[in-house]
Parts: sequence; C-alpha cells; structure tokens
Amino acid sequence: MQRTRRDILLFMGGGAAGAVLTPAPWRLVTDAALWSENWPGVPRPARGEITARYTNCALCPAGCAVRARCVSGQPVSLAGVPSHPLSQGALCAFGLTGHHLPYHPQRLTHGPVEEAAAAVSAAMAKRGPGESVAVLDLRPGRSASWTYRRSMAAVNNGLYLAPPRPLGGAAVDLAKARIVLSLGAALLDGWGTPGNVHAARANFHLIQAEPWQSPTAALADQWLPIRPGSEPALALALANVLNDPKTALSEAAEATGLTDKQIVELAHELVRNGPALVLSADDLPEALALNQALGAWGRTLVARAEAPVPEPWKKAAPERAVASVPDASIRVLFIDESVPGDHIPWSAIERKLVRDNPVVVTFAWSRQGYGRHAQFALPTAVYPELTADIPPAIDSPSAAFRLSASLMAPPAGMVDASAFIAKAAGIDAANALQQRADAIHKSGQGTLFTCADAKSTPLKDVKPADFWKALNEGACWQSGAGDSPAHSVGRAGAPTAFVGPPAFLSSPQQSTAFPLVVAFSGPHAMSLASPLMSKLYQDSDLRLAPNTAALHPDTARAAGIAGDSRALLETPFGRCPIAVVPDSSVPPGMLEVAPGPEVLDICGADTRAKVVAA
Amino acid sequence: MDKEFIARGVKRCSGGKFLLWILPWGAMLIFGLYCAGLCLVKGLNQTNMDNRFAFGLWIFLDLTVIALGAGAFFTGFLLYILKMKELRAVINSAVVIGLVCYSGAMCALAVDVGQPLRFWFTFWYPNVHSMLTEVTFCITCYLTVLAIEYLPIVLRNRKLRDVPAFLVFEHELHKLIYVLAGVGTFLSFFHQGSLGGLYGVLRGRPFAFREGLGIWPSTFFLFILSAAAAGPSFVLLTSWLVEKISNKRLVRPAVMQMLGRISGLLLAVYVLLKTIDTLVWINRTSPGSGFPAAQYYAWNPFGAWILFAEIAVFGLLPALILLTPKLRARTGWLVSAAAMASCGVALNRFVQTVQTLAVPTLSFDKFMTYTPSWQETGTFLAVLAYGVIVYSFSFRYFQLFPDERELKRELARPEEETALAGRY
Amino acid sequence: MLPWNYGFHWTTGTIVFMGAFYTVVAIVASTLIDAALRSRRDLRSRLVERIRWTEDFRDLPASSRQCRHVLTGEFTYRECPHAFDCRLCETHAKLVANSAPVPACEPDNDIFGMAFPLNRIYHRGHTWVHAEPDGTVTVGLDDLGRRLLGEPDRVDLPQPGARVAVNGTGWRARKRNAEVRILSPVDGEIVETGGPDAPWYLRIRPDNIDFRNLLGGHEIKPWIMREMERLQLALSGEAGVPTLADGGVPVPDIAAVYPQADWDAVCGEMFLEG
Amino acid sequence: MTSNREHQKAASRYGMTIDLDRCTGCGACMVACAVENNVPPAHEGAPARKGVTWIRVFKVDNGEDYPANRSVFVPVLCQQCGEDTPCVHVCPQQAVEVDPATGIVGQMPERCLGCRYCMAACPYHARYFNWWDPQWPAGMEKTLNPNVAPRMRGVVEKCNFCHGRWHAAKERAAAAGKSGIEAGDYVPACVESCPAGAIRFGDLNDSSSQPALAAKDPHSFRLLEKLGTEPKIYYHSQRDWVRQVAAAPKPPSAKESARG
Repeated sequence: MQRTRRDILLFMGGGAAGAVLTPAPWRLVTDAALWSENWPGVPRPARGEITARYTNCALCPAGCAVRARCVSGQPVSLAGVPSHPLSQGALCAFGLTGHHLPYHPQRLTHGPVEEAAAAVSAAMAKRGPGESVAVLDLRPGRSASWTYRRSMAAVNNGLYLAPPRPLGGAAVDLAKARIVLSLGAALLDGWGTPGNVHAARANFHLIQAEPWQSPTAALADQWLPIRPGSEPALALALANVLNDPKTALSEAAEATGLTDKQIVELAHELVRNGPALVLSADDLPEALALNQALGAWGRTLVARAEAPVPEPWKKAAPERAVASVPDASIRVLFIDESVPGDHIPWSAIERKLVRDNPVVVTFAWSRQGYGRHAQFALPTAVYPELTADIPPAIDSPSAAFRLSASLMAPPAGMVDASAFIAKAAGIDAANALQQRADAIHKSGQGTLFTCADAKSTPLKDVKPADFWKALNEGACWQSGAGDSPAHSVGRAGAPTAFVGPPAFLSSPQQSTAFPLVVAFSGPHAMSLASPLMSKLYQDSDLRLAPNTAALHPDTARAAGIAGDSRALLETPFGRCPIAVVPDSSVPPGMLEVAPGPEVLDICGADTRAKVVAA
Repeated sequence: MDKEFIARGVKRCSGGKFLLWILPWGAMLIFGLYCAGLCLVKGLNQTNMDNRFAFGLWIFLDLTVIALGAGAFFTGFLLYILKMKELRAVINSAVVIGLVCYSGAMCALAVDVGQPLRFWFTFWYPNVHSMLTEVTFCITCYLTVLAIEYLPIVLRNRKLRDVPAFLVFEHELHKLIYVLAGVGTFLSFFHQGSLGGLYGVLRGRPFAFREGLGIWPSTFFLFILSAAAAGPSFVLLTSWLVEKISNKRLVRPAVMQMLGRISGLLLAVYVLLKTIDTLVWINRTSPGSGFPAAQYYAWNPFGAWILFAEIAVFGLLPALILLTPKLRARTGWLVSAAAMASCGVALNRFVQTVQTLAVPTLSFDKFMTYTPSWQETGTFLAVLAYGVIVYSFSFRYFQLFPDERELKRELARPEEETALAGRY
Repeated sequence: MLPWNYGFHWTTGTIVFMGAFYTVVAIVASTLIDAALRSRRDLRSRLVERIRWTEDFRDLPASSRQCRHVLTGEFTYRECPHAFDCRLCETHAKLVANSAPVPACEPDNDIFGMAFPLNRIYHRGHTWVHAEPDGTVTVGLDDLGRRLLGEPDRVDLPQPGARVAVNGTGWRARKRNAEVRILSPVDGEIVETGGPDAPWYLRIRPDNIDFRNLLGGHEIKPWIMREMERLQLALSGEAGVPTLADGGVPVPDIAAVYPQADWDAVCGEMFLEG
Repeated sequence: MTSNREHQKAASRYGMTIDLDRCTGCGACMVACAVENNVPPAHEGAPARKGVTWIRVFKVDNGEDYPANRSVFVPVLCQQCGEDTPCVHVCPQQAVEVDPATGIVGQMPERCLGCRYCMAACPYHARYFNWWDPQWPAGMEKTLNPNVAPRMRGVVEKCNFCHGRWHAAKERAAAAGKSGIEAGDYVPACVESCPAGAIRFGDLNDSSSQPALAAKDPHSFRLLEKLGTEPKIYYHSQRDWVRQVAAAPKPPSAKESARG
C-alpha cells in the first residue's frame, strides 16, 4: 500500500507517546540527578595505582613511623605503623596531616641563595676579633647537626648553638616507671612518643602538678592545682623533704598553695610507689634534683644513647646554649628550622648578634619562622619531601636511627642547609647519612625493624646495601638492651646538690610588672601545621587558635577585657596583638596561650606576661 | 491614562499618586532581589544561619505568611462550601492575599534550600514519610489552585472582559470555582497541618516533639486550627488597612464582624486545645524523653513569658474580645483583636522555628542565639514588598471588594433622601 | 513518584500519598479543561452576548435588579432571577394571567417632563420598540436615555444584516468619558440603521413577536420614577454633585449640568451595564 | 523505613565505643576523618558553627569554677541511630537511608536538596551543611582521597563510618573469596588514627566485638538515651560526673565556660 508522509508522522508520534509509557525516559531524568553532581569549583580527586610506602615523621623528635597511602606516588593519607617498637602505631594530629605541608599557603618557595652565599663569605672574611660565626640548630642530634658541628669546628670562632636538652639530655624509660610526677609536662599531649606514652600509661600512676587543667591534668590519676609558676618550689620542697624530713615547708606551701601535709604525703607516695619519675614542662633543675633524690637515675632516667657516628666526625664543635654566648658577638648566624624543633624567642637571639649589620641566614620551609627577621630566608624541602635522620626521642632509652625518607620530590630551587653551611665552612659533608648508616652497620649491634613486614632482624644478618635500602623505606634501627653504650650525649650523672632558688620566685618586682604566668596550650607547631588543623581551632573550639589566649574571667576583667575580644600580650621581650577568650577553667594569674609566630617571638620558657586591652 | 482599566464607578487615585505609593516598595523589592541573588550566586554562606541554627528568618517567614494566608482557603471554604454568602464581599481580597503569601513563601523557600536547581528531586524521589514532602506537594498544588482562583479576578478587569474568550472563560470557570474551593480546602488542611507536623515529629527535639493521633502529632491539628483562626483575622486586618490607606469604605461592618466572630470562635477552641496540649507536653511528653520542661524556659531571653504571651496575651485575649459582641462592634477593638490574633500565630511559628533550634539538646552544647544577616533580612523584605505591590495592583485594577460601589452610594444616601423628599 | 523510579516502594504510605496527589492533580486539571471546553462551546454558539449580560447583571447593585412587579407594587422587594428576561419567568406569566386587565390609561406624555408614548414598549435599558406595519420593529432611545446621552460624541451602529439579541449589545454610544453599550430589546436581524438624528436607531426584523420582557402601559410611570431615583442615586454617588435642578425635570442634556460628574459611572448605571 | 525491621534482617550492625577516660582531645580523629573523607579546611574567617567536622571533639567541663573545674573530651559523631532514626524519615527525598546490610545511616549528597530539615531533626548536631564550595590551598587537592567524592556547596553531609573504606573492605573480601568482611578488616579513619586507642569499632551483632561488650558495661552510656533513638555509639567512663554528659542539658545556672 502507499505510505504518505502523514502515516510516517503518525507512526513517529505514536512511537513518542508509547515511549513515555516506558521507564526509559524517566530513568533518564533520574540520572540527570547524578549529572547535577558535576559542580564548578569542586575538585575531582585524581585516580591511580594505590601503594603503601613507609617513612618516619620528621615533625617532632618522636619520629613516629608512618605508613603513607599513595595514589600514583602522591601520598593522600598517613597512618601509623602498628606494632612498631617505638611509636606503637600511633600518630598525632600533626603527623596525620604531615603530607599537606608541601602545599601550606605559607610555604617559602624561593630565596636569594647566591646573594646569601656571597654575603656570608664576605662577612666571614671581614670578621672583627671576638666576632663569631654560629649555627643555631633547633633539632640537635641529627646527622645534619653533626655536619654543623664539624663545620663550626672548621671555621675559627665558630659556634654550634642548640636549645637546651630536656632533663640535661637524659632519656626516660617510661616502661620502668610506676609513679610519675609531672610538673606541667604535657605528658599525654605531645610529650615524647605518643604511642610509647599511651602504651606505658596503664603501668604508672600519674600525678599532674599544674596550675591549669591541661589535657594531661584532666586525664591524670591525680591533679594538683598548684599556684602558677610554683612548680620549682614544689619540686624543691619535695627534694628537700626527701633529703631531710624536718625541712620547713611553710614557704613552699605558701608558694604552691598546697598544705605542708599534702607535700609530705606526695613525697612519701613518690617513694612508696616507685620507681618514680619526675618530669617538668620547662626543663627545671629542681626537677633533676628531685629525680636525683628519688633515685630515678639509672632506673627511670638513663643517659640518652645516640647511634654510632663515623670516627672522623668526632672532631666537632661542642654544643652550646644561646644564653651562654656573649651579647653582640655573632657576625654570621645560620638558623636551621627546616624541620620543626624547639623554639627560642627571636628577641633572645637578636641580642647576641653584632650591632652593625650582622648576616642572618635562615633555612626554612615556611615564611612564618625566623625568616621574618633575617636578611636571607632560604627555602628548604619539607617533610615528607626531605630525607633526614631523626634522633632518638626523649622517651627512648635505647639508641635508634631511622630516616624520614622522602615520599615526594621537593620543588626546584630548594636549599640543603647542611650542604650550604658545609660549603661556607669549606668542608665536605656529601652523603653524610649514608656514612652514618655504614658506621652503624659496622657496629653490628642492635636490630632492624622493617615496616612492610613488621619484622625485626638482627643487624648482623643485614647486608650494608640492604640496610641503607631498608632505612630509605622507613625501617628503624634500634640498639639492643645488652649492647655496649653507643655514643651518648648530655651529662652522665645527676647534680649532687641543688643550687639556688628559681629566679622568678626571688624577683617579685618582675612578677608585679608581668603578673601572668604563660602556659602554652598544645604544641608550638600549631601555626605551622596543615591547614586542616583549622578543624581543631576554627571549625571547633577543641584548641585555641594561634595567637589566642584563654584567661580566667576575673583576670580578664582585672585587665579591663570583656568577653571575647582583641588585646595586647606584653612580655619582657615585647608585645603583640592576641585574641582573648574568657575561660573559667584557667586559674587566675595565668595565661593559656596558643602560640603563633608573633607570640613565639616574645614568649619563651617560663615567661611571665601581662595582657592589656587593645 | 489607565482609566479604562479601572472598574466603572469606583474611584482610584491618580496614576502619579499610585506610582508614588509603589516606588518605595519597588525599591525595597529590588534591594531584596539583590540580596536573594547574592544568596543564590554566592551560596547560603551569605546568611547567618549555621549548622546549629539550620533554619532561620526565612522558615519563620514561610510558616507565618502561610498561616496568615490561610484566610484564602478558609474564606473560600465558608463561602463556597458552607455558603456564607456575605463573605463574597472579601473572597477576592482573601484570594489575592493567599496567592501573595503562598507565592512569597515559595520564593523564600527557593532561596533557602542549598541546591535550588534540585527542587524537583522532592517530586521525583518523594519520601512519603516526611512532613516536608507533604508540605511541598500540597503547597505547590494549592498555589496552582490559588492561581486558577485568581484568574477570574483578573479576567473580570473591565478591559480584559471585552475580549469574548476571556469573558466566557471567566464565566465558565466561576461556575466551577466551588470545586477548586473544595480542593483548596483539602490541600490547605493538609499542608497547614504538615507544617505543624514538621516540628511535632522531631523526636530529637523534645522542645518541639509532640505525641498525637496516628502519624500526626498534635501540632498538626493545632496548626490547622490556628491558621484557620488567624486567616479571617488577617483578611479583616488587611481590609481595614486598605480602607484606611485608600480612604474608602470597602466592606460592610457586618461582614467585618462576621470575620471577627469566626476568627474568635476558632481562636477560642485553639487556645483551649493548645493549653491542653501544652499541659500534656509539660507533664508527659517532654519528661518522657528526659527533658524536664521547665528547663527550656530557663534559657534567657526565651523565658516562660513567651509561653504566656503566646497563649494568654495573643490567644485568649483576642478570642474573648472577638467573641464579645459589644467590643466586636467597635472597629478599634475588632481590628486590634484581629491584629493580636495575627501576631499570636506569628509568635507561635517563631517559637516553633527559632526557640526549638535555640534550645540545646546535648548537655555540653550551648544555648544559641542568631541574628539574620542583612542579606537574609533583605530577602525577607523582598517578599513583603512583593506582597504589597501585587496587592496594590490587584486593588487598583481588579474588583477586590464587590460592595465598594454600593457602599460608595450608601455613603451619599442622606442627600438622596432629601432629594426624593421634594418629589412626593 | 513513579513505580519505575529509584527509591520507589510499594508501601501503603506511598500508595495513599501518591494516590491523593494524582487525584488532586486530575481534579484540578479536569476542572480547567472542562471550563475551557465549555467556553469554546459558548463562543461557538454565540452565547457571548448573553453571558456578558448575565455577568453585568450580577454586578448591578441590588436596587437596579428589582423585578418589574416591584415597580407596580405587587412585590415590595424582589430581585429578578432571570436577568430581566421575563419570557423565562413563570412568576411573571402567573401574575399577568391573574392580574385584572388594567384600564387603558389616558396618554401621559409627560413624566417629569419627558415623553413616553404608550404605543411603544420599553426595555429597562432605556430603549423603546415600535412595531411597524411591515412586521419589522423600530428601536430607539427613550427620552431619559436621550437626555442622558444628550448629543452623543459618537455612535457605533451595527451593520444591516447583523444579528442582535435581547439584552445583548444593540449599539454603542460615547458621551464624554462614558462608553456605553445600549442593550437590544429584541432578538432579530438588523434591516436598516438610523441614528441620533433619525427617528429611530435600528430597524429590526424580530425572530419572534414575544415582547414579554418589555415594559408598557401602566408600568412605564412607576418604572421611570424608579429610574429617576436611580439616576438621583447615581448622581449623588458622585461627590460634590448637586441634586437635580428644579424638582427633578431633566434638562435635554443632563450631562451638561454635571460637568464634574463621572458620567461613565452614571451611564453605566442607567443603561444597566456592570 | 523505620529501621525497626532492619534490626532483624541487618547482616551486621556496626557500632563504636569511645573511652572518655582515654581520650586526650588531641584531635587526631578529627583531622584523620577530614583527610579520609575529603573535608576541606575551614573557610577563611568562617565561624565554628559553619565548619564541617564529621567527628567533633567537645571539651566538656563540670561547670565548676577553678580549681573544682574538671573537664573531659567528648568526641561526637553521627550516633548512627537504630530506632526510627530521626533524620531518615524527615528527609523529603530519600537522601538519607539506613543501609540494612550494615545498619549505617547513609547520606547521599548527590540527592540532597539542602533543605537542612535533617539537621533540625538531629539531636546530636552531627550533621553538617556545606555553606561554601569546598576549597583547598593550591596544590593540596592532589592529596584528596580518590575513594570519596568531595561534596558541592549547599548539601548536607555527615559521618558514614567511612563508607569508602567499607566498600574497599568488601571488595578485598570478595577478591579473597570471603563471604563477608572480617572483624578488623574494616575500621573508620578515626578509629585507626586514635593514638590513645580510645575509639573501638565493631559489629554489635557479633557478641565478641568491643561495642557489643561495651553495650553491657555498667559504665557505658549513650547520649540522650531517653529519646529512644537507639544510638550505636557507646561512651565509657569510670567517672560518675562524666556519665552525666549523656543526660539533658542543665539550665544555665552555673556559669558557662566560653570554650564549652
């Protein structure tokens, strides 16, 4: 029969109508919902081969072992390594987000390298008498530190400066302790190796003597809320009670706000439930004295062991404290802050520099460090880009050697601090790490823990090449218990007697000028951590935001500050603006402050401060 | 210029004067649209709402205007279903009010959701257990119905009706209007209720949670009742306002009082049930979920006064006034009572939305306060301005008050008497 | 929403809910469609004029909707249920049947000084009908109507051959701001058109000779008196308007006397337009 | 879809126990969660209540003034309610569902309209709205987890026990030819990351699992138990005053800590 156009149209129309009665078009509409997920500005995560790689966290001296989940080589998440002998599989908030640091908005990307080198050699050449060249190493004990010491030994009048070692460089054997008196040490909040502390926690009774209720105090078996700044007095009193039960305690009681009876009780408790251990926030000589009196030495406190070093390295400059350097004497100063370390207020450092244009070169990955004050801020690789070794943590009684192995290539133009300084000093420090590794292997002591298979093998059974390879895959070398003491640092023994009362107790006029005792809330690094840490201080109020201080409402009122507001923080070293939040859990006369770069410039160990309304 | 659009025999102000009246509202509308635009383009971060205060000014606005707009369905119900002929005098006005309120609420909602482009999801994947689904469906349908009911009012415009098609369609549609009135009543009944249910079902918010009949918490019925009570009051109030602003007599006092009486009657019943419900809640529901009711009112500024104000001051009081013929007869009392009733329902919606969210549920959570951002407020004002403008135009060009002409004449009766006296 | 959609469950809830929803949609839609179809039908069968009148009639004030038998005093108050089309009205028929034949009253050419010849019958929209010997009827404006429009500014007459319907538009007239439709008193076809100056406006061949809807004889006087009342009302409605001059004898051009009156309103009122 | 029936037919009911006597408030769980689930850093200048933290650690104190003041850290995440889950039946478009296989309350961002009704419904404030489009510092988007799609602005999200990990575990199990996921084979990021081991995870249907045991512990409690939402997160503390955090809030007689 004849088909007209009309028939065709009819057929198509009918088909369309029929189609509407089938699920097909409706399903199509439904799927449109999924298309609406594509939204401008929302990044799509890259896919790729997923691998696990191992390294050790370089963000603090603990150096916890890390398993990195990588997508085609790029680390996308970090986790601990279960059953690791040192870190027990734990990783703190900073460690968990370490892989974000290379993308930190404050990352230092380029610097005047040649200019710095030129300026340095020039300044070193025309040094006046008594003017020194110095390296400030904020993370002493690394192989790089040895390079610095060797370099400084090579130049005349060269100084190697480092922050004082806690407990005079002794190491703590938490596993042996049955009772721990912590004088404000953040034992459960970043002290030592978190995994190790938590593992040992069940076995000791924790007494936290601290003016404010820090996270540690909140979880301690016993919290002694003592007067702000009276930790030394308490330690001293306890030590004296142990040495001579008839000591008069009225002064100490007055200072701490405890009763004589409490102090005596505490002293007895420490002896009764020993082995005891005393820790303190700012490294207090009184605490050492107390440890001594408690006979902690050799039991819960041991000399810190370090992995063997090559013989030629031993010709090195001694480690000195910044304070011990005469003022206005440093002509050239290198500061290595490529890895987060201890902090010394800039004002304390500045005092040591010569008045007429000293040369200060900082090696940092972030724009927020000392670079803000130096002429030359040179960019360095940052964890997890760099490859560096991590000295044993304070709570590892045995010597240990492990690398923070590079998980990703650093961007172009990064400077290697040790190479730069060695060059300036004219010594050769190429592949120091491998030399160290060989030295260790030569000693043939200890065991090697490899992460991938979680196995420990005696070092004797490992070939040198395999050893080096393993180290670069996050393996950890540990000296065995029975091994002859490797190279050890710090004082071998304890002070025989305690000398002099703590400074601030004897200088009342200062404490009236600056009535508030500063306590840092949380680790210093908060402002230099992953942007994701904002979850802790901005998206929630778990932590104080950097450059924020918490005050007891009464203290705030006394300073003329009402509610949340801005204010000025003032210390003997200077002043800086901060945000203030009233918090009734902070004791009067104390300031809980979250450090940011500005605050750190003017606050150091046991600083006193005052807050004035902005 | 627009004379031929204005109905025969009614006075309207000059075009210029009208423009002057519209201008400020227009400005407000434009500013508001800008604010809404910001919220749509930049996202809801423009508002001061947050994860705790997930609802804010807008939801309060929606609930309130929809409650006040209930006059449309209820008047329609009384007129077309219960055949209360007198209400013909206000039905058109009521329909316009309803349309304005509902469309306004819809616009506010469109800005309020995070992904407006996905509005159709609710229809596509409806979760029939959600009160919000019920609300969305009913309101959309009812808005359509209102639009259809509005159509005749528009088509009766003097100029438009000259077009035969319009005239005829209007005529035929008007014959069937009672069907729409019925449907509208059904829909309103449900979405007003569901709006109440919205909060009543929140077992996680003991402040709002209520037990009820079957799947419907008590608030379901209370909202219907309060809306039905407030609706007529609001119609009354607007009629009075329009009379004052346009300086004309538009509605017979008898009708006004009738509205008042109906409103008062329902309000009284509402207050009674609300009181019972509150007592049950205080003594049973709330403690049952571990929340002693007294504590809610310990968080300032929302003390017990708010409960008292809601039930006694803005509920019982106006009800009594409206039910007392003597007072009802006095315009002053009548209108202020109507105003109070309207405020009462607004306050109730405020408590439901804002106080519910402000009161903490976790022991370690804080009592939250919230002040809308200027973008939010602007959007709010836009809805207001939109309403005024639409109503003004409707009043100018359409017959919102059929009695207007006769009242105009009655106004002139005295002279007429004398005039005729001369003749016999 | 649909059974083959993701997340659709055949639960009672869904069935009830969606059932209700679709029912509502169906009802609303069918209402609209029904209205549309009906209007299409109306347009087809030329009911527009009738509908327009019904609508207008509904809008008239109650006082203007009074039954003719109220004029003659048989009722005190009765609104016309048939939009002034007495041909459909049983009551009218009954009353006419029962009422005693009214004595043919003497010609009274002067009601308030206006001429209402008794050989004509009148529509309440102020038109008269006069039966011509040739079976056609002539239609014109009655005296009051003429005085209302005075000298009209414009008059639009329909073309001969066009159809007119009772109460539908007869012709259009304009006076000042008044734009009025003069209602046709009869159904029929226009044979010839006159105008304001001619003795009549339209000559119509009526479809039927059923003029029951028109007034005549003794009804005229009370009707006109009533009309004067309404005029009075309409005028007094206009603020600041004085009442009729000299005890109510309308001048040939009333509009001229009330320059400031809304003449549109007045005429609309008097010519029974909404 | 009341999960009442799900109870019986649920293959497993995953739950969690959090030991408040171990939690040091270090925040590891919060950042680990954000890393795992591609939650962006806080938006510039955003207030706390506009942030997205699937698990949020509250510092809670006993309301006393110093030195009587005592505080504890309480991690709050979606409590995975098991009985007429408040958020499920309020969602107008089935964007929230209880997975019968796992008992996990799942949120489908791609179906979410952003009406935030579920947030009003949740007594634990465990639901979060994306007030901004997610933004990462330049380059940092390279570190996003490929198993989880970042959410756009205007939708609600919340903890789903790291659903991505559950899928991965399921695939591994299937690849290994196992019938189901073995205990310990699937743990959410927060559990894995807690340095103090305060968070334990397991299947409540498996009587040997940590949560199942905790459910019977007299020192265990759940938040706002009286609401009858049957949360699957069990908290634990030996300290009596700490267990009071489970109850309804006290009227604000005691002065509030600004950082409560």
